[in-house]
Amino acid sequence: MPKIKLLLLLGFLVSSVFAQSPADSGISTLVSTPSVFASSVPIVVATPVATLSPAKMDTGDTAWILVATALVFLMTVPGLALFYGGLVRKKNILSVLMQCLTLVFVLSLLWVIFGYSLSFGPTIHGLIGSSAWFGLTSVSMTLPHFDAATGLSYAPTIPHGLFMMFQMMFAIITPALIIGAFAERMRFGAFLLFSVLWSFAVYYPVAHWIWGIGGFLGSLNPSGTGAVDFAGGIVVHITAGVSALATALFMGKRKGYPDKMSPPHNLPFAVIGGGLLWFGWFGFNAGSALGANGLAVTAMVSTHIAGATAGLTWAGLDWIINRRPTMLGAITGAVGGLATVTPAAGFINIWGAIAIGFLAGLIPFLFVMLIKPRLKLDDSLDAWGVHGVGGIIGSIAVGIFASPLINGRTGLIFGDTSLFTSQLKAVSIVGLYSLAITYGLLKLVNVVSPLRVSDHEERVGLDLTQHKESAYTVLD
Amino acid sequence: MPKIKLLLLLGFLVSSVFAQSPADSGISTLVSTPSVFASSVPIVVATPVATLSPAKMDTGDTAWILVATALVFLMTVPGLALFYGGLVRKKNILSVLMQCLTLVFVLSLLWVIFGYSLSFGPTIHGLIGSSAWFGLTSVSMTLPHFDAATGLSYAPTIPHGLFMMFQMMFAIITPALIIGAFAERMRFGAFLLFSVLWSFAVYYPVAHWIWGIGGFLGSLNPSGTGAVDFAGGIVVHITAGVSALATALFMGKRKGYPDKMSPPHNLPFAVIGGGLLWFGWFGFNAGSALGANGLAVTAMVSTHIAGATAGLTWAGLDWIINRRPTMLGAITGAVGGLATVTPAAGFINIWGAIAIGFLAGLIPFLFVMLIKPRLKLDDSLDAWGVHGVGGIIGSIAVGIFASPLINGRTGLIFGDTSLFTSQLKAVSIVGLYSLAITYGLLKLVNVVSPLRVSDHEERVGLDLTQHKESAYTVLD
Amino acid sequence: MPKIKLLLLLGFLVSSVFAQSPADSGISTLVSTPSVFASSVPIVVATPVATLSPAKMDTGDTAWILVATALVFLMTVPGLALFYGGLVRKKNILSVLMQCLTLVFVLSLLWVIFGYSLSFGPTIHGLIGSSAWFGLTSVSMTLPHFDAATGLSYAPTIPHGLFMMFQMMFAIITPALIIGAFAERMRFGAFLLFSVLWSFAVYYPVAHWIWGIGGFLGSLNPSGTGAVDFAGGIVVHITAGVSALATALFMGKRKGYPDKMSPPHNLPFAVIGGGLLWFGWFGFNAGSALGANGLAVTAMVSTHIAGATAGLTWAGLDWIINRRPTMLGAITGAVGGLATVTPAAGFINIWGAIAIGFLAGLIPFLFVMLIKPRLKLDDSLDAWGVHGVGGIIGSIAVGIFASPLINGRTGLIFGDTSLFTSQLKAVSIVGLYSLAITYGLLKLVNVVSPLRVSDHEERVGLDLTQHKESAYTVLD
Amino acid sequence: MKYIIAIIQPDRMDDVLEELTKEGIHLVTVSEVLGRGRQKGIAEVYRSHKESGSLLRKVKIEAAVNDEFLPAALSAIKLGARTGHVGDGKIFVMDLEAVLRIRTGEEGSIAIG
Amino acid sequence: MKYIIAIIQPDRMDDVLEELTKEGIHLVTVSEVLGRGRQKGIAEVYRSHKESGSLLRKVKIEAAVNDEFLPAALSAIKLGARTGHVGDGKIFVMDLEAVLRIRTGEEGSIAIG
Amino acid sequence: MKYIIAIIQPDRMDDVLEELTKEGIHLVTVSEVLGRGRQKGIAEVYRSHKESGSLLRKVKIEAAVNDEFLPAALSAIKLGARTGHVGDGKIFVMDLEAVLRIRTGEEGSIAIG
Ligand SMILES: Nc1ncnc2c1ncn2[C@@H]1O[C@H](COP(=O)(O)OP(=O)(O)O)[C@@H](O)[C@H]1O
Ligand SMILES: Nc1ncnc2c1ncn2[C@@H]1O[C@H](COP(=O)(O)OP(=O)(O)O)[C@@H](O)[C@H]1O
Ligand SMILES: Nc1ncnc2c1ncn2[C@@H]1O[C@H](COP(=O)(O)OP(=O)(O)O)[C@@H](O)[C@H]1O
Repeated sequence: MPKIKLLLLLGFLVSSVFAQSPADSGISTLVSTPSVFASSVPIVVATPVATLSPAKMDTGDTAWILVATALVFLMTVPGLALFYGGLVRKKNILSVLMQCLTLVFVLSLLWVIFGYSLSFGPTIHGLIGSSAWFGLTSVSMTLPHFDAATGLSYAPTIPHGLFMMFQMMFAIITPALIIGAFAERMRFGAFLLFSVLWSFAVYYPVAHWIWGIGGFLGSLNPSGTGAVDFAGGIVVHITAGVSALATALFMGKRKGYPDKMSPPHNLPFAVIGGGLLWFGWFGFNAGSALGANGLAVTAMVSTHIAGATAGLTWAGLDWIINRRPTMLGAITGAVGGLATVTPAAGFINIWGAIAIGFLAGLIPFLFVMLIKPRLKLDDSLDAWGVHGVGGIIGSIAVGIFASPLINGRTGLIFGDTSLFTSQLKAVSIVGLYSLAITYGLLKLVNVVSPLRVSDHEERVGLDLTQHKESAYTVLD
Repeated sequence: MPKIKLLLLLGFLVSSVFAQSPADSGISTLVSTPSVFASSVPIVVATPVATLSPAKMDTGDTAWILVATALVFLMTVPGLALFYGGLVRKKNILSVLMQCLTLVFVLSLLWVIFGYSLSFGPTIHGLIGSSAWFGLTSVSMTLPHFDAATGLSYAPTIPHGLFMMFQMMFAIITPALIIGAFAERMRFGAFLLFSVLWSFAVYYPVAHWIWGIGGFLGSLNPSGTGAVDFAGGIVVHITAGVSALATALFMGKRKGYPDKMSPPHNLPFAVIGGGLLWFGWFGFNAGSALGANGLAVTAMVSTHIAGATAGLTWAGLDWIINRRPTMLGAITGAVGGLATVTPAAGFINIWGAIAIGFLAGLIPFLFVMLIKPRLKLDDSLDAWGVHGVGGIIGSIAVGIFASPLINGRTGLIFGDTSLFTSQLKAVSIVGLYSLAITYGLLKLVNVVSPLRVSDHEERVGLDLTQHKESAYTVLD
Repeated sequence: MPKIKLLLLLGFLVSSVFAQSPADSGISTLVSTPSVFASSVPIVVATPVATLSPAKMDTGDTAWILVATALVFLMTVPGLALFYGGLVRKKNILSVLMQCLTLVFVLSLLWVIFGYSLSFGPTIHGLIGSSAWFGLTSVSMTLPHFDAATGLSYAPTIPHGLFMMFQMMFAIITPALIIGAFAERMRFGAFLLFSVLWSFAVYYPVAHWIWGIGGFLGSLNPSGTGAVDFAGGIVVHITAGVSALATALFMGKRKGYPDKMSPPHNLPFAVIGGGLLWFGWFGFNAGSALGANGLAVTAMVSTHIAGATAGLTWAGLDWIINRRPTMLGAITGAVGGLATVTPAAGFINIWGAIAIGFLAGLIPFLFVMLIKPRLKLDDSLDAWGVHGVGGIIGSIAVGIFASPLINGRTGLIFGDTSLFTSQLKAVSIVGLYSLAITYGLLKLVNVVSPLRVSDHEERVGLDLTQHKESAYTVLD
Repeated sequence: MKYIIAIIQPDRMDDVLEELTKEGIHLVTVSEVLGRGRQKGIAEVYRSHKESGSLLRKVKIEAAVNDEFLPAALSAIKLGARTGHVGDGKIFVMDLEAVLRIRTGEEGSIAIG
Repeated sequence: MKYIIAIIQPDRMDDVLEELTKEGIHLVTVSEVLGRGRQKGIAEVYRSHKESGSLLRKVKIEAAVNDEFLPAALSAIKLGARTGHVGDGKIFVMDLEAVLRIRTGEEGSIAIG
Repeated sequence: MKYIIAIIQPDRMDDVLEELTKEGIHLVTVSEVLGRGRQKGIAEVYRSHKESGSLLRKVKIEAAVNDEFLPAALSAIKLGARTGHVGDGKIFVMDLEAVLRIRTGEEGSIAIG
């Protein structure tokens, strides 16, 4: 995702020599010729300029990323919390809300203390960031990031602290997505321990591999030809989705699944949550352009169109196969489309977005409709079925539909196989890694603190047994 | 709405000659002298500059419109969806949510493929856009729009694709407003067909007439003296409101109306929806300045003050006439005020906003209170009573209260009648056109696919019969 | 809060002489060396530049404050409205929503007509603003504010009207916070009268003392060494919180308190409200930097980290003391942390934020847990316990933890006592003033219009008796 | 005196109440219940998973009547609730020993209406 | 044994429960119902459309008691529920043939309390 | 015929329904009630204020059965609902004078199932 606009440095030098070019439009200038400058392929500048002039800060870009950060926050609480919370039974909604909110608490603190450094700090052999930025040491709240060694910057026109903050929101929502797989049956303490370990063992490394400067799978390393992941198809949706699969398998089914499950207790909540997710996704994807530029616009359009197409596809299939288009189907399809287009949003044109949206409606629908019932897999809220399957489709699809005119990377249909290969490789490695590590972590946690609530607690509900509260009163 | 800041081109040339003026503040400079430069009256530049320099892109303006676009999205889902959904009976809430969400799906796709071109593309005799921009051909995601023939630009400082996207959200919410008129009784399939046809037959042409370059009713044609519509009083609220009237008449009353109707099933949902609508309206109206400038600030202040005044007016009338100020009245009044000020938001000062807000509280109140019961018109959620009546009041009121100091157009009270006349003309033409076409479309659709659900389906509720779902569970 | 970046003026002159420095980055430049330039200590320029060039308007800063204004609006409706509304009984939720919404109506109008001038207008002996800006006279919608007498500006890079609008949202939410203290038992008419009088007697003066140019307690006066209040710890949370205490004492307990109170009727609503509050708080605090700059980033990071820490602290204490972490505790702690860090957000580093967050979780928890039950004080929704106590902690803590590297003011732990003393003084004066005046106003209002509903009305509920509506239907 | 409990389809409630009124039986108590009967509901569909919904939403109407009103009450309920489809519901009749109007303290037949 | 069903105003519930407790009747079952009676509710107003609300919110209290407790139960309910206004509600008493405490399997009078 | 009212723990509902089915008693009516009994609920905690919650969520199951089914019904309910802890609930049995199937107009024993 981090787009590199390094020529900006040269541009700035030139502009100050000729003493006339308004620097603020420099960014736009570069973006306006996207195939060369705004690429996500790092352009390694041979002679990096030693000092990064603060003159390069752009208030417009900063304004947009401040907002985008807030939007991605909103996706977790109350967005995802409500989306998931509306789908469980009355007796478990608070447990879902509490899990989401607690992740905000804990993972925010972990991020500033350890996580950001491990994910984006100076690389250790392309595998993990060093501890150099622990506690935000060297992370300026006012100057942009600049890596003197490579001449690269994660985001050359906004304060480094803002990039850190924007990324924090991704590190929060990713484990929150997994909640959908074990909802209604995990002990709160075990959940917390699992999520913390998972962040260290899965999220921070994978984020580094793909997005960190020097990460061995991404494009910000000397090869410059690795996998791309615009806003988190691999880092967010595959890690979370595959881990959801592992968790659902490990945890086993809820009592009564699949025949005696109650329907969603409050579908309007799920729709509010879905709507807020969509709203926040503009920040997630268009914000991943890290500036208010043409790439952000491209990502916004792709995101919206893919979400709409996928929602329409699911609703249409429902209509044909189940005789009626359902509300839950429509919102599930839409969320799936938004998830699926995430890795591709900044690399495709609208036809690519429509194609990806269609696949994102079709394949998860078929999975949830045909395959899941056979597996008797209780992925309670389809975290794997939607985010995992969607993340895989999208991360591969960017290798098919990437248009060289958008962001300098070329997909299969435009005649290049190298990106496609990189994507396949990254998807497989991250997928298998997430599966294995998550399974191991679950085994480990289960020993320390049993994962599953007792049969009695499951019957009574997690709200009362884990939190001593009820969501709603009966009379008053 | 689209303000033209064409002198910017000259300004830029001048500034580069003198090699000193920071270009980014160019916009602000112009806006700071609003009566001349930031007018919505197009200033046709005699010798248009052949190439539009990308240097004119402004990241601050782009940042604001990225956000404004997301805000207007939020207005439909979950804003309007909840506002309407909370007011219907429990058995129909999902049908309302589903209608809103499906419009997002379908109209987004229609817009990028056909609608944007028909609405804003090169004009055909001032009546409709050509097919030149079908599938977003020639719509750059990175460069601003620039019409070489007229020297005009829809939005000279943001990418063309972003202007397209911002306008898409208007094309979605407009038909969604009509849902209020036929809620609780229209078949889903017929609804969908009607909404699609309506977009082609009403929304795209009317948007072109008023806002398209060359549109025969607006100000972006050689006459330069046509009607103004800052953010959609005519294009959005009158088209939707008048069509709502036609639909309510055509559909007939709900079973049990008016004596045996149940009250709103979840007023807090309506308040959440209303609050999100207000929040989104800042994007709708202040975003229609198409930049982060003084005009946006003017529009934001006018919008907020008119909403507050109208809400207070309705609540006060309720208090006097019904002995108590009601929550539903307050939020209805506020939404009415926001709708009413929409066409005027960028042309009036705060006294104008207060005056319009007062009218927007008073007249719909009287209509809903006195006239509607006599008509025995079942405009279920007052789409006509609030948006139609409000849209007409506001679109005429801009011809009365427009202050020449704000945006270069002069209303009656400042001594000019020409704007007032233009507004009356546009309101009448669009109103009658919407009424006639909508009525015709309803007749047509009714033949192909009956509009109204069966008596049994209406009793059982649309959620179960149209979507096979219930919004809430009873026990679990 | 209003940061002064006055050297910008000089910077601009210099830059135009040398004809090379891009002015837009001027802000960033200044902010990037925070201890000197971006300080909230006013730097009184000896020879103020007579005319403020509109060239200083910055679209990025304007974009951010447009959004921040909308975000702070959202905090009241539906944010706070839902947060409070979910915690009361079913029969009173509409009364809470209505109180919040009505404050938006009434206080918005009061603000543009009187309040802004009284709060921020030309000072009268440091005590109150004059009537010079009544009806927004002299408040430009396009040019930044500039005070020729002192050479100061409230916000040099955004239109004056936008600063006014941003501040309006603070003037709305402050009295809305007090609702938590008297929920479920105040007559609507008396509530309205009280809130209006309170705005004139408490909010407008205190805002002037602390934030107004020349205000006797703040830093924008010739002494330049007064108290700081980044985003409203004193002006918002202490005034509201202390007044909440006075109100709860004056109103007496609800019938049945504390033994027979029903639990919160809809905790998910409280969580949605809390989530929206958090989201909006990014606008509240980071927006108080009045630009899209490094200070905004600092404030955003501090705000988020303090909220997370406080939430975690409360949840952890709950876990230890009540055996289970509760949802209501977690969200209460988080809101308390956000409130507490408000005055400090732009002066501290992340360790300061963690420290303040911890205190903000601990002390209100102990208060609500240990002290409140003994007082038998019925502060219904803990407006005093959370906002009052939090506001006091935070406003004093900024005098302890302010890091001179962030914003030029130095706290106790960095070795300076003067700021600490200023804070203590301001906290005491404003606290006592709010307590006394509020108590007096309550006595006064009670004579004119009894504050408390009748016993029968309290039993039946405020929704039916004050507004003739029910929030939910039972069947349909 | 008799205590009548009728379980009917929610969408017939208005008709039943109307028919009862026609027979002079105005006072009733209504509540929401779930019924498991012979009826299969409209199969609800959640993410392609069909719920045949063994517990369906029903309305329970309770009315205490004097003996002479019983036949009229039964036929009114039948008239209002009957569609001829499975799920129309049942009427249960029990003996009512005593009635007391709280407001006046009246007891017996006179207190019932 | 008797089975008592009382329909009362929601805002009197706490008082009724308290009065019952005083009489040693602690075990009850409570639910939310809608009542159509003589009472006209507070006319609710929705967008100026007044709903005279023929179905009003009520609380239903059910208590099974041994015969000797019946008078005490009735007067406790009356005491707690009575305001003297229309809408105060009714008490219905039916004969209860058998009671069974699930936990212990006890039956009859001993199982009731 | 008998009218059975059982008040049980919500989390036992599925089991009770299953046991009843096994005994051939398929038709029942279910609703949500609040119970005040001997049981103290899981003390809910709201901002550190413990609510010992005197009114606990319960499920009410009503089933009309022919006399010969009564013992089976009672033991099925007992089997499904019993955990041995306070709060398991009660079963009340009343005499049922008449039943009427609305759809067909059938009355008496034949209409009950
Ligand atoms: N014996 C019974 N005991 C309790 N409730 C019953 C009984 N029989 C029917 N009901 C209630 O009546 C409803 C309608 O019954 P059902 O068998 O579906 O329809 P029909 O009476 O037309 O055959 C059921 O859902 C249930 O709530
Ligand atoms: N005969 C009856 N059958 C069933 N419910 C009744 C009957 N009479 C009264 N009720 C219930 O009691 C409630 C109070 O009755 P109402 O006539 O309003 O008051 P009052 O008893 O003071 O005249 C009604 O709303 C209804 O729910
Ligand atoms: N005499 C009674 N009248 C009405 N309801 C009762 C009676 N006794 C018990 N109940 C209901 O049964 C529920 C369970 O009773 P409780 O005393 O808690 O358990 P147990 O039967 O195991 O002692 C109560 O909450 C209440 O709803």
